[in-house]
Amino acid sequence: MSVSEPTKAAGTGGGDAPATPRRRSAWDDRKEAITNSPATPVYAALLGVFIIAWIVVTIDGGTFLTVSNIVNMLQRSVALGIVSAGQTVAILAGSLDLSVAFLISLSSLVTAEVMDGSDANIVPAVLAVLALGVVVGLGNGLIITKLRVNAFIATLGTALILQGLIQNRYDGPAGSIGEGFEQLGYTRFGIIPASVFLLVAVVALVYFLLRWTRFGFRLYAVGGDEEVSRLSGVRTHRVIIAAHVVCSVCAAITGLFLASRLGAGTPTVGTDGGYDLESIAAVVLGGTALAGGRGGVLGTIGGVFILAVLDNTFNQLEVNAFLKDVVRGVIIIAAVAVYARRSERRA
Amino acid sequence: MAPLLAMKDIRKSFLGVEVLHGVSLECEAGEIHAVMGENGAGKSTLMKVLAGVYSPDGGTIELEGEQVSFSHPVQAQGAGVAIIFQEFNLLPDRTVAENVFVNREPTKRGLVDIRSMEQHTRELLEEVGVTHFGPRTLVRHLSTAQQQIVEIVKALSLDAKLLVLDEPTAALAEHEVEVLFALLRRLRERGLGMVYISHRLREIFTICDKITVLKDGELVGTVPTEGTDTNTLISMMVGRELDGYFPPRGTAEELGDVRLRATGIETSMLTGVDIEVRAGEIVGLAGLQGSGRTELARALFGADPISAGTIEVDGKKRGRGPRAGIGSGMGFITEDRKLEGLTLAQPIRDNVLLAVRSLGRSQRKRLPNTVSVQELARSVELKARSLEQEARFLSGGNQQKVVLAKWLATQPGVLIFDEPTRGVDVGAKAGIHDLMRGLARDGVAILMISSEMPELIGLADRILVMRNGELAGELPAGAAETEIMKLAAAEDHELEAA
Amino acid sequence: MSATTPDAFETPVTSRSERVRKALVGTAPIFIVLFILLALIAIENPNFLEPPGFLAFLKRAAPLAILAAGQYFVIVSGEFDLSVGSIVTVVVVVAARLIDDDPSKTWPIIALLLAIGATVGVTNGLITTRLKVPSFITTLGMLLILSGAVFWWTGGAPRGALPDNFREIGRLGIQDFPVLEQLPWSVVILLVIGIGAILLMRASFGRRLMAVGDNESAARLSGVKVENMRTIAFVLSGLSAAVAGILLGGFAGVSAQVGQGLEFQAITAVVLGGVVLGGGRGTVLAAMAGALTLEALFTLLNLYGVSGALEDTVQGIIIIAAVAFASYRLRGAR
Amino acid sequence: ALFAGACGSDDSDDQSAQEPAATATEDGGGEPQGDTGPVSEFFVQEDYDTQLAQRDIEPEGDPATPWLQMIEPEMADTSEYKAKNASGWNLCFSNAAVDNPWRQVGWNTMQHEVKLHKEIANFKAVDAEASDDKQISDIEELANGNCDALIVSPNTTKTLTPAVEAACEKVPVIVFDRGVDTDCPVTFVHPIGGYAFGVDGAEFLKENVDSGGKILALRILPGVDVLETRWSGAKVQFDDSDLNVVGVEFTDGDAAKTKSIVSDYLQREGQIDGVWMDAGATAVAAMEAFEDNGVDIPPFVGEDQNDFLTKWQEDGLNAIAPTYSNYQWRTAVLAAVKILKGEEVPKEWVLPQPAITQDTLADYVDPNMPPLHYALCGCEDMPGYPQDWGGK
Ligand SMILES: Nc1ncnc2c1ncn2[C@@H]1O[C@H](COP(=O)(O)OP(=O)(O)OP(=O)(O)O)[C@@H](O)[C@H]1O
Ligand SMILES: Nc1ncnc2c1ncn2[C@@H]1O[C@H](COP(=O)(O)OP(=O)(O)OP(=O)(O)O)[C@@H](O)[C@H]1O
Ligand SMILES: [Mg+2]
Ligand SMILES: [Mg+2]
Repeated sequence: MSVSEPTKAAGTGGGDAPATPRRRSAWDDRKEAITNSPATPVYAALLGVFIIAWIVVTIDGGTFLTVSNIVNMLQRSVALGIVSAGQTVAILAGSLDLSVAFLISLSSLVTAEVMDGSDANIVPAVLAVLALGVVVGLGNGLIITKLRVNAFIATLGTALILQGLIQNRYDGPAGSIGEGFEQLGYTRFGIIPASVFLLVAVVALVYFLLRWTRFGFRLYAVGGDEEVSRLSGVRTHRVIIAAHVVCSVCAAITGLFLASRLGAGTPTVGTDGGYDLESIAAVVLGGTALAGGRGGVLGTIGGVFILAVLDNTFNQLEVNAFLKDVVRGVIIIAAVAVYARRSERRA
Repeated sequence: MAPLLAMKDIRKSFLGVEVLHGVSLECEAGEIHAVMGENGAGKSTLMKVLAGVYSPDGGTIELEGEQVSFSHPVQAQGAGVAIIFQEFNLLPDRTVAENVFVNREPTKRGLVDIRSMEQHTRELLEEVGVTHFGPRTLVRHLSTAQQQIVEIVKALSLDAKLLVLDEPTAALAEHEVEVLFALLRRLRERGLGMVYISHRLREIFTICDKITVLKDGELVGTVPTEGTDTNTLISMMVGRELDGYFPPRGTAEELGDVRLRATGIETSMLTGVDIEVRAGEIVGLAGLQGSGRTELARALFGADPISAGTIEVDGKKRGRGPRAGIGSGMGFITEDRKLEGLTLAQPIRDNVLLAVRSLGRSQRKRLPNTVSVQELARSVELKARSLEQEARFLSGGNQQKVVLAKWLATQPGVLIFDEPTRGVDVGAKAGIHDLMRGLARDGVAILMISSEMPELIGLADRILVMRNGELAGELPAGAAETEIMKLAAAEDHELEAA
Repeated sequence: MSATTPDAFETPVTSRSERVRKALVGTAPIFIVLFILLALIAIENPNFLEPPGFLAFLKRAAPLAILAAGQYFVIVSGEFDLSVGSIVTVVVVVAARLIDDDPSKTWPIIALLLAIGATVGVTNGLITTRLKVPSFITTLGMLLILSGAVFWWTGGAPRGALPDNFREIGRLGIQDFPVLEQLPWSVVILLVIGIGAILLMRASFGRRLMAVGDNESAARLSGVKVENMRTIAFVLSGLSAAVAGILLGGFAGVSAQVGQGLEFQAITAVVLGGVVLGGGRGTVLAAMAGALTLEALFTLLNLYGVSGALEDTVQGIIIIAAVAFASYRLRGAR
Repeated sequence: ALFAGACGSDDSDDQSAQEPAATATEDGGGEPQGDTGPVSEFFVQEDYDTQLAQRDIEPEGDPATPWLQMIEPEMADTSEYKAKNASGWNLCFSNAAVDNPWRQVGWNTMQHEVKLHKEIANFKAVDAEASDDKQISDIEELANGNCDALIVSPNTTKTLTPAVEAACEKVPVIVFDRGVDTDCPVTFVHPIGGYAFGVDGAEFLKENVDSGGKILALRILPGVDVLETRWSGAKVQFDDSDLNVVGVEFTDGDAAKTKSIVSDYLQREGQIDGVWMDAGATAVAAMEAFEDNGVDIPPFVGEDQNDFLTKWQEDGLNAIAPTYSNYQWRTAVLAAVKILKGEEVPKEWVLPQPAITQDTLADYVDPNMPPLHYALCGCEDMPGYPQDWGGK
């Protein structure tokens, strides 16, 4: 039989199935998976941006396609990459997290203070920071699910609370980290900075969570349609809470990393980096739907790299920092507009 | 031994309206048990009670002698009861496999075992003979029919003891139905019990062993398929004086000139539909779920674009979009008032005034300044504390009246009703029917989509029947339900034969 | 009442009073909170009760209240506007550079500033409604573009200066006004805009805007031009941001930080007023009351000498509590 | 930090700064006392003493070119950094940010200074947008690039130290404005410093405000060393004075907020007899608060920002403008040039830091320059002045 023939009542759909009936192979599946992946256009875009940047910079007499330059771009992507990976999870659940920036600052401070200059304390410091992440994540998740507070307001509120706690306790860089831990921020294995491996590890972990665990599958389900998921027996609240825990933990890890880079904790490292809105921008730039349920961490990293390439190019061309923001704004809007049109076409 | 399923005088009411007045149903293992009845008879509700979507207000449910009560569909699944809802229940952005196994993802060493998930899904798909989409196809890329199959596969994957199918063939073409039946027979061999809800008589006779008929939430009776014929069945379903009173029909001289004329309407779901409605007449539009009535209505009103054809109101070709429709004097009472009819958080007043307020200055010219919101409310016999009450606090019937008042405020010349009395209790129904006839008397041309046979037969001056997005034929006022059913459910080859 | 206006359908006083009653009930909670806060301030600082003291408060709160009114239109139609803060900055910086202390330029430039606000609004609206970009992203992008563009233009920090006749608007007022001694212009403007907004929301436009936020498809099927309504909402937001900018520039002069974070404060204020994100619920009066409440909260914490840091914490908790309360009431109503 | 300001009026006081406000209000002001809480963690007695001493030392060099003057220089040999070729240099600059008028004027001056040196073939400047992490990456990138010398204006002393140390290995580094916790840079260019700045203002108030007078101290934000030293310096003075510091508040450098805070204090305290500020950016806004409350402007501590000086002159106020010599932006470039020429430079290049007083006001105020111009730009003799600085 051919179920694919669009029946009149059925109207749309079936359109993309081959006209002549034939068995589908695993290859069809793979092909399908690729065309369906929202990450595909992102990397197309990344490639485009990369090539343009290359040409422009070279014309300008700069060096773009050198190992050290590429490595520098990777280095710059680490912090934003890790937060955004977490933010992706929150957004996939149909939520979002505006509190990451302050959590990052707080984490950097906690790291530096607990570590207090000696590598002996690395383990307690890391544990403390991860615990902090879990707590904040639980807080956000519970406020959103149990108190039914819109995620935007909930996390905005948490952000304020965190900011208060930070500024109440710290009036400048505090604590210091051990020599050994500083290596995370500065040493390189060969040419690759250690921190890049951290980024890879986190992304891999999140990717694994989304792709291979039940949590991941349910996350997409809940983000896609909370009611249908509920009817299918998904414990939607748990999923949303878990999503926020993951998001906050990623932010905490970013704090760890930045502490190692700054050699201390600072109350402003998170907000100076604008990681709250930047990470959301990176996620949507990475093709993840702000409404949730569609997208993935690979796309997000693509988005982060796009921003990194832009940054690097602008640095090379010594483009004014403010003009840079203009271009970023335009690119973000344009990208999302394109994705919107694209998903309209396919729906 | 105890039957697989035994439901004993189940009661259920919504917002005070009781829709199941003690219904009982038994189904043996290895049997396909049909449940029939007009729209609103209570079939779906009964099944939702069984599946744990609604909890019954009274009565008991037994599975293999064990008394059970489900507060969540998942519990029902656990107990081996799988249900395919009338409304689709899938995640459009997930793959087929993910939809089939949502919340039951198979795991190996704690990790989701996608291979086996997809493998299992592929096997199931092949079992039901699907070759054109695979486990990784996104559901959003599937046609309604294909989504239907996914639903069934999902239920199969639960290897349930009892499978409930609520109008599974509504959106399926004949050959697809055959595939489905082959599948159901195979399942019956396996000893599965199945409850099968459908409006299509012929299907019932082809595949079902027993038939239970519901009417207005009451059990009419259960009969074996052998020795029962179409007419007995229909009389069981319809066999009562049609809802008692309907307002007297319009007379020939009350008929005015054509106010709505559509020719050769084409959309993704409609093919070459011609239709004419005259001032003073109520034209009924019959058809099965998914036959395209709503699509036609939306196309006529301008809610959906048409790829071909022309629509004239009072002889003037109308522009595109709802605004133009309203401007030219059309109104559209939608099928789903909560989603498309009302702004639930707003007061009655604002709901009633919404359409008028959106009219352009020029368009408002034709409105006499006499009507006040109260008068409108009174004319539709709206029962509400005050006009400032939010629409969401009104009962279904009164909400429908608010929607009606909204359109009356625009003094329409053509009104399209899609399921005007769905979810409206019997009392309110009569009121709405009177109102519609009254409007017709005042020279309004009315097109009424309804799945409720009594309504169509009792109210319409003539009945158009739709099938698969085409007009299947026209019947005079008061045509017998059987004729309508035949036209609506007739399969293509039967037509060729005829 | 003529046939051509929907008021032809409006009904006599009886239910008008009912409507008023409902409006009061709807906005009651925020006003109670506001009143309590004002009382506490008065206790700390008695001369707050005298006209000058209170007017000074209103004067300080005016810009935020005006922003809240603008933000309300957007939120009630079901969208977000994160760009208002940067509009304020743009307005102040542009004014300083273009007028550059030349009083004769003030009024033409003010016209230009309002035009800028409106243009940004239109752009936000069109991108959101026509290109189907979520307004969160549209206005976030716009925020980057505006703040980037304006400082790119001035090279990092504001240049130029604002002449006194520009400053007056946000700084001074109608001198020796009976009883009040001085009635600040910003308070006058606040009142005008406030009343205007309330009337607008009670008029056909407002009701249709509500409908759009409440049930888009129902509104569309009733002939409402959903896209246009939303775009207009963004324009109103942009305009109010421009006005707020003019007032702030007048109040304190040129400053790069002037608009920083105002978008979040405005949204917070609106939400505090019990307006539901997602649209269709809440009154503009309550939204503006929310702004006053926020401002009163800051003042009070200042008076108490509460560490500014903890001030944020308090604010955060209050916001969450307020919204939790609102959504609880919503559920309770069901 | 899009979001930083998102959070209401964040007077980001730390406890230490807050207590006085509380205590002072309790004992209703009145009797002389100046307890302003525990000593700041940033206070270093010996630096304090040196700076106070340096205020009175006559700087070496021609007073006509103060940006070339130096106080107590201990010259260091730089021949090791002498560039191979006499010209075609690549000079690199990692800038913390250009996010306030002071930096904007300085950055402007710096670019003009570079133009004056034909040897500098190209000048590559990267803006860290006030983000430590970005500046660290910038410095790495520049140090690994082909820079002959690297000028760094650190965003934060403590956190930039590791990056600068790393850079020192590769190129001669010149640090100015905020410092770093290492002496690896070839030279560190800076005016006398924060303590001196703070003390100049505090001493002025001690002389001009009657004993027991209420002083309001306005700071921009905590945690930036150059600002912390200013306050902790002033604090020492206030603590052993009979002035009554009724409040220490943070303004975030936001004019509107400054104005609100001052009005609040005027309402709360009835009167304020003197205002100390750690930066003049919002001085005018603070003064307006007095005007708008119909109160005379008391003795005031501002900075060499033109709008402040102009108002001071026009309204004939009693004020002082400590400075944080903006011409250090020139000096940084000049230092780099010397180093690449192998000429010796002071290990620590301490620039003079005059405080503008009533007597010297006339020499500095210039109505033709924009309000946010800094009088100590040291740019008057440069080509393109005054237009390039927005002057008429
Ligand atoms: N291929 C399809 N894609 C999306 N929606 C569909 C499709 N086919 C049908 N529908 C929707 O399913 C519902 C049933 O289809 P349709 O409305 O055509 O049936 P109908 O003739 O109106 O019968 P009823 O009014 O009982 O639903 C409608 O809401 C229609 O919009
Ligand atoms: N959630 C609900 N709220 C209010 N009334 C409802 C609800 N669900 C069903 N009803 C009403 O209960 C009655 C039975 O509805 P039900 O869906 O069971 O009919 P049905 O026999 O399935 O009709 P159909 O053949 O159209 O599916 C109808 O009057 C319907 O309007
Ligand atoms: Mg049903
Ligand atoms: Mg329909």
